[in-house]
Amino acid sequence: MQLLDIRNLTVEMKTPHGIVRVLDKVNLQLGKGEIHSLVGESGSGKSLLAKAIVGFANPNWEVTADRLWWNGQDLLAMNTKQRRAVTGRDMAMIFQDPYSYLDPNSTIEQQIVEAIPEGDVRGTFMRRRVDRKTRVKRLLHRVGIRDHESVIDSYPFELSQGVAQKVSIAIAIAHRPRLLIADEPTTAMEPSTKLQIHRLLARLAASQEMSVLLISQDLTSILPETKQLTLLYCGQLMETGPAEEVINHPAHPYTDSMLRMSLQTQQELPHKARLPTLPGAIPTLRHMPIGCRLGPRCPYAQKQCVKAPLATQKQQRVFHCHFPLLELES
Amino acid sequence: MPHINLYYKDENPSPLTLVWRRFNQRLLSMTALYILLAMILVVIFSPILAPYSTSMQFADAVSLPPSWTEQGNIQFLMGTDDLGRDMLSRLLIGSIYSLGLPILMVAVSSIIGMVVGAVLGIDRTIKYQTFSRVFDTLLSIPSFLMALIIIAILGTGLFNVALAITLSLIPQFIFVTRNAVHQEWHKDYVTASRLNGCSKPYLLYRVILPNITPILVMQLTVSLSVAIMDIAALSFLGLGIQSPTPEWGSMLARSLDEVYLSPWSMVLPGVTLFVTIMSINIVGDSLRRALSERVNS
Amino acid sequence: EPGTEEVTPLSEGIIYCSEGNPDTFNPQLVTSGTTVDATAAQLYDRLIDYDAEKQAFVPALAESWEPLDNGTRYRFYLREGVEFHSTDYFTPTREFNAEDVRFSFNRWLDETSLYHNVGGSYPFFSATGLDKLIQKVVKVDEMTVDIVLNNADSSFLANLATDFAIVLSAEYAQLLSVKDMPYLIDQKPIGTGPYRFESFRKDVLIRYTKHPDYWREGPGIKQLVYSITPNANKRMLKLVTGECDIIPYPLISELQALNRDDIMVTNEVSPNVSFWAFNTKKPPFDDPLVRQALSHAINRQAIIDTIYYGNAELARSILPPTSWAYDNQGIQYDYNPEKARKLLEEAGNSELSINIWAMPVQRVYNPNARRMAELMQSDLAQVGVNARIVSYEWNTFRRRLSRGEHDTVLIGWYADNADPDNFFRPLLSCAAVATGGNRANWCHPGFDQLLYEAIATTNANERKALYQSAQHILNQQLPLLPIAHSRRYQAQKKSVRGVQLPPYGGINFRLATKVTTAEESEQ
Amino acid sequence: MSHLLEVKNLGKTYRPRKAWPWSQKSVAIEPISFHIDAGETLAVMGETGSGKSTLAKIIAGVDNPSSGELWLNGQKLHNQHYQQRCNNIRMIFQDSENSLNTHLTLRKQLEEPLKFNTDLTAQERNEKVDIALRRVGMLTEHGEFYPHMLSSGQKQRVCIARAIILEPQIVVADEALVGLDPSVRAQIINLMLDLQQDMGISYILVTHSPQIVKHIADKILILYRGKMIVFDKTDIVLSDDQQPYVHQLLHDHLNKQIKFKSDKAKKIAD
Amino acid sequence: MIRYLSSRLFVFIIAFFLLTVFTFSLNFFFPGDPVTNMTGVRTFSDYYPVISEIRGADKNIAFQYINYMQNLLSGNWGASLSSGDYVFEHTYQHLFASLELIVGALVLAVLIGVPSGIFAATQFRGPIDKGVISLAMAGYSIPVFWLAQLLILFFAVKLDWLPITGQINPLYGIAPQSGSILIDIVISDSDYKAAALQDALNHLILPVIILSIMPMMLLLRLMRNATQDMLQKPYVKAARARGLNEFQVLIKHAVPNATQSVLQQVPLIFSLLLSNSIVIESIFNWPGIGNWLVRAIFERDFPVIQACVLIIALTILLFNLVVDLYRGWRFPIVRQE
Ligand SMILES: Nc1ncnc2c1ncn2[C@@H]1O[C@H](COP(=O)(O)OP(=O)(O)OP(=O)(O)O)[C@@H](O)[C@H]1O
Ligand SMILES: Nc1ncnc2c1ncn2[C@@H]1O[C@H](COP(=O)(O)OP(=O)(O)OP(=O)(O)O)[C@@H](O)[C@H]1O
Ligand SMILES: [Mg+2]
Ligand SMILES: [Mg+2]
Repeated sequence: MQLLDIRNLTVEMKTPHGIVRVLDKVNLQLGKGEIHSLVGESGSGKSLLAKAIVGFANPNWEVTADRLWWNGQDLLAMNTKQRRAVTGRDMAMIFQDPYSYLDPNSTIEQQIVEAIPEGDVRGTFMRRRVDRKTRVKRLLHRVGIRDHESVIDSYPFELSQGVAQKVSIAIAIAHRPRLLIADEPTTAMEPSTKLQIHRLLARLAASQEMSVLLISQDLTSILPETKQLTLLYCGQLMETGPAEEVINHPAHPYTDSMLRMSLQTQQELPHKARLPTLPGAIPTLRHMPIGCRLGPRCPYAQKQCVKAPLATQKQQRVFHCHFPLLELES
Repeated sequence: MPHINLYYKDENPSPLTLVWRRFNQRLLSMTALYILLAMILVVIFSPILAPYSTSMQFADAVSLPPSWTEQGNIQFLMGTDDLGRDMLSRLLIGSIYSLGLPILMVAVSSIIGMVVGAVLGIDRTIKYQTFSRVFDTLLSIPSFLMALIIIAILGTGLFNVALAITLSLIPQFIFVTRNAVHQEWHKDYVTASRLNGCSKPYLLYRVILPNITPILVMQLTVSLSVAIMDIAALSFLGLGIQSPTPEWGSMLARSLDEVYLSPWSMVLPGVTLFVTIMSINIVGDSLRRALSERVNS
Repeated sequence: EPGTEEVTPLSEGIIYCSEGNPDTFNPQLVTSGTTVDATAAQLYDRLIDYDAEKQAFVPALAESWEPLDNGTRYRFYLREGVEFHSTDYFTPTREFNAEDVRFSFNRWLDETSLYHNVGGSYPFFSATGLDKLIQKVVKVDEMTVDIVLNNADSSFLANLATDFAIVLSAEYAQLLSVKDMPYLIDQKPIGTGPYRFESFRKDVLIRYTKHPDYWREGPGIKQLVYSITPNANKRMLKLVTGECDIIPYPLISELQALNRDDIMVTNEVSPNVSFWAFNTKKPPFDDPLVRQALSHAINRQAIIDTIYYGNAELARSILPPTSWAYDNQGIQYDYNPEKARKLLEEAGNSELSINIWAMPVQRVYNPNARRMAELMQSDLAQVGVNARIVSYEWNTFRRRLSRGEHDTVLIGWYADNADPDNFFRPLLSCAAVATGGNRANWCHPGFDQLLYEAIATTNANERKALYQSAQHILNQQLPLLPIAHSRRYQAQKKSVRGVQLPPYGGINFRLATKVTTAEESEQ
Repeated sequence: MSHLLEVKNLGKTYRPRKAWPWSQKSVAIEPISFHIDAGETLAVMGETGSGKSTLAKIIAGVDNPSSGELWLNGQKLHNQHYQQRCNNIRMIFQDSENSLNTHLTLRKQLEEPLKFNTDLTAQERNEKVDIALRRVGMLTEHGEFYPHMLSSGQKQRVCIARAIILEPQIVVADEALVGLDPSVRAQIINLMLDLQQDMGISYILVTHSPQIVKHIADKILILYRGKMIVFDKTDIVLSDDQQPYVHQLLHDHLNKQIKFKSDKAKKIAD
Repeated sequence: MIRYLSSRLFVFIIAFFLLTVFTFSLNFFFPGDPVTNMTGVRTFSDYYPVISEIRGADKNIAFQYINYMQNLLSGNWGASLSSGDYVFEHTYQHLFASLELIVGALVLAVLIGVPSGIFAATQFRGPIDKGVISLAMAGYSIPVFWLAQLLILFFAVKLDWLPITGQINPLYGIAPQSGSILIDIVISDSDYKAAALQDALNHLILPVIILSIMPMMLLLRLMRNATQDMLQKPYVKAARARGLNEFQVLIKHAVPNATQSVLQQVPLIFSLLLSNSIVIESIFNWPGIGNWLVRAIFERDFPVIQACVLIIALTILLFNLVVDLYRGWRFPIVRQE
């Protein structure tokens, strides 16, 4: 059974210009201990999807779904309190800018301690303090911070970005969540720091049996260990499936062009050659095209594209396109 | 060629317009703004609006309550004071001293302060934070105290008070302008304009000024309410504008001797002062709010 | 339960909310009513007192006295067993005797005496000419003193009974000069009066405690506090809230509006006058025409109505109608703007700009000088005179006034004794120009001459005639415009008893007592 | 033959921001020398704080060097002499959001360099602005827009338009490609390459991305704590495997991550 | 922290130096003779030539300034022109009297303003929030002197609950020693300490409340805005997502961070308090520094004016220093700047 099972999740948002459908019938399945990459350009609704999963409520949003199950429980059927209990226990989230997610005026120790569930700590008052401290150190070790002594009493602003991100991961995994959502955790980082964080996430997923939903903008910054890959464009699901297959045999024109655009995959491109790109810009919320939202920019677009394509499933892969690049074996 | 969407063709408001729209959305701030504008109109037209001269004494109508009470007389809408002078006329003319004068003082001090502040802001010789901190610290000495010192030097009287308060307001403007300019100066867009070869006046006036206008306008409202409060407080203490000039603070001070006989002579100037200051504060606060909302969105 | 009320400092003391700080604690040095009120009757005694009821001089420190040598020598037999104050800064070793009298008089009389230059001038004595009148003070024996005059003077005893002619302690002065701190004599006073000095905080309070060994019937309270409250409105509110037991110069109309039954407003006829003095040293006020013109411009009746709320009488002379020398043929400058304008044109001053100095404090004779000035300002505006109102803190005000910085001033005079001379010489004699009492800076030899003739005579009718001619000169010269004679008002809690308001002296707390509410309800 | 730009012994020291007048200066760049020729792209690389931005700023004239000289076409460049510099060296900032004045329309901002560096009439200036806008793939109507109405890609285009409007010889871009969406980034890279081809512009490109460097740079300059440790042709640097630092900076990234098969669906290419 | 501390002390010392330069130059700006203005010795006094010699009136300005500083630091602040008392000896009593009011008002303002601000922030844009904020706006805009009169009329005169002026009923005979009436009562040997204390507290209520209203309202608004800001911060949201309840989030994260930003404004509040206290002390005849200053201005008592200015400014500077140091100690990020 899938740990997280989302079917046709739709998020509509009230804006001054009317109701906008920001997420349009998105599906997502996530298994235990697997790394799932969610890729899409800015504004495609990746963060929104993550928020919908952890239930960051906003009165302006309306979340509907055929199914929003966590571990077999229907999240949408719960009230706020129950939902918080579930997400607080089972899920954790880390973000792009670690600094803004760390309280600037508490020490790292305080913040990690706060995240350690009370139930974990045992013993008398003094013992509990000692116990907490050792737990904090263990957590820091686990996220790869070796000289915990200097970090433990620091304030966030005293840390480098990489360490800060590691600390925020430590906070996130303090209560041993079963799902870690990482929302673009490495975008603003230097390549070397980026690598470290990626390795850390991969290791955690493997050793802790923790599922990771890794959100990124760019196909190039997904983890090599990624099992599943989902592409979003403007709130619509483009393609989803096992990472290796999707990358090597993209079915959707969008996936294809994303791959071509990234220099990573264009090893054979001549020096200073023009990159293949999608024309035009990402539409804004107010001006979403009807039907397939990629339509106006898609090189294969035809009349049919004004209707939203239905999902096509092929083995483990699903894609939404009228004119897929993959020959379908019926 | 990339395809361009001219989505926004229908409207392209400038950022200041956006702030104004946000401001405009709130009933309270608009009410305050209208009150303030009305007050300013009163200041300008008070000599025309005032039914009587402020020193005209009606011996047969001494301490007459406002017209809406039983003993009132419609001839004196807001009653008369203990010397038989028309309250309404005094309040109206008083606005020249209590609102008009502060506006003038703020105008003068803001011009001086902004010019000096702008020059200091782009001056690269004062680089050390220590010094800016020292000035920062010294500026926490209240303007009211500064005004008092200046009055101690110059003596009381209308002109001296105006001068004192004007002088005491200048440092704040210098400080705020300097900081704002200084902050903007290091932003990329200013650097870009600098690289474009823009002259310093152009940089200040066309590039930086629009970006710090809201801050300056806010400082203007703050200073205005401070100036009004200070001038009234000084008059109240007897160190400012002296009666019989119908400044609201001095009217208030002199009304104390007849609180029981003619309570309105204390209530009316107080309420007027209160409403004026409050509307200025609300305008300033709403502006701040509109601004921060714009920044957030 | 009546009669069981707890005894606290509150029930054993009286708070008098005075209107200002005393300049000094020695009334010899001043003419200011505030200082006199705060000191003279409380700290000191005089040789003789004036009893207004009996209209006679009564014994005080002098048990009896007699004129000798045709009234050029007075012999005083002093009272035995009078104790000076014993305080934490001075403990007397002897009782009051002739030495103290001699010292006290020589202080202002004898320019060679050690203390003469301590503390400045003696305006009352120089203005009344007492320093010229007295030749010397002779100690006859321990308990007898002779005062030798240069000539007989009808006002001598009256002046002696004023609040200024107090008796200081010679022993204390001796002690201080040994310590080389003579100035303390006026700051930490020692006297024989019903109260002794305890402490003074400028702008806050003066604290007196009862003199336990007072020679005659003393107060029924332990403490007397002058709480300094310059603001009339606040004084009134404090009376209402019980923070003051008694206040001078109340806002009568306001109090009446409050209508409280624990508060009592008393009023008494009082020999005073408020006037508008022109600085005749400054042009254009050296021109009598201008002075007359300005006088015609003022609607004095309106002033009486709005400033005094009708509780005063329009002044026709600087003498109040109660004075025996009063003559109702006094100054008749009615309100007449037309005439004022004409006179001004005549004087060539149709566009005049003047300042009016208005006292910042309330006095008996003028409850609100600033407001009066405002009224006059609009009157003056009608005749084309532009007037500016000037005011300073009271002490500064008087200091600058003495320097003659003013154009015109609204001030007044409160008589120190029943003699009509007390209105003329301190205010308008040439001698008073020097001492600063002559606010008009007006010196008219003919007028002065008349005044001196008047004191030299003892015949009341002759004197009256002389004063009438003097008044006549005033009418023409008009160095000042008398405005009003006010009644003297005082408001107090009903629980306070025995506070005397002598017509010619400030306030006297000698017999003051406070009854508790319980006692009050019994009565 | 003189190079287009020659940097000679350029060094920069800073007074730390919050400092006493007497405290020690810190060295941001130790004296370095290098040169570029016309039409070349120089990539400047290095870890955080190694002085890349400082170098870019000095070349663009934002800051003055503490020591050393800049020679352009055999002419010495003077500090604070903006005219001389603007016509030849222009800069694109990393943060397109903040490098545009929010209170001016795009047209006014694009006009600025023309106003202060040329004698064109208003009419001519307008035309030039239109041309520049079109050149970066925008419409002339965009001139009346305020920056907040544009997407981040469009803003970056405007910045480029502003940089090229004076037809400079060198454009300095400080991390100008960071934070852009992949599709937008590809578009901008294409645009820059087009402009280089059309106008013969040289780029000095500060970037972290080895892929981009590999793709578009002719020369690479690597800074390490203010010291220049490598300055050479791209292919030489890439083939050199000796320096561990270079390795860490370039090779690791170029070689890691998912190994993709390169025979993807070729429909688009066809 | 050492670095931060020393930099703040350095700033303070420079500010103090500039302040003394300012007060020194006041001597020359004030009308009259500079030496008289410094010492209170009048030009016609016998002592004047001596003092003017000592003060170096004919020497250059630097000498005079150094001399002035020596006198200033040794507590020789001259004598009052109106009473002749030595100014320095009276300064601390006035100062403490003022501080009693100001500290009282500050405490009251913090005790009420901060919690209500936080509360309003949790009710963001709700009716309670709007009500509180409008009230705060109104309270902030009321001219203090008017408010004082209204409250006096209502509470003291109409209801007869509270006395109007002064520190205590003078009949209690408490001798001023420290200047702060409460302390004076405690250290006095009065037989009626309890009653006196109660009376003194009664006297304190009205001025303290009036003085506190403006800063309270300002603090309320600042706190509400800051807390509101903090509640929008990502880390607060993250804390919520971690399962902390609203109260914990508020106490552990929102409030401390809001405090940090509000503390930045506290010197402003303090200077507002001081300038209002000048008015309030005059109205309530409170024998504090502000009242002293106003009277000295009326009396043109320049040595006293100078002392008051110096003391008020110095109090503000010291307060700033303390707040700064506290901020630096409690919130290390401040040290970073
Ligand atoms: N609170 C909000 N109010 C209105 N619109 C919102 C809000 N949050 C997100 N949106 C809009 O919803 C869309 C999806 O936002 P989301 O943050 O999920 O994008 P994203 O894929 O995470 O993009 P990025 O890569 O920039 O983080 C965007 O167009 C955004 O403008
Ligand atoms: N204005 C300045 N004042 C003082 N020091 C500065 C200033 N600007 C930069 N520095 C210092 O100079 C050094 C080089 O900074 P620079 O910004 O050039 O690095 P960078 O390589 O661009 O780093 P990044 O990759 O983070 O942008 C750094 O140590 C920095 O602290
Ligand atoms: Mg996002
Ligand atoms: Mg950089």
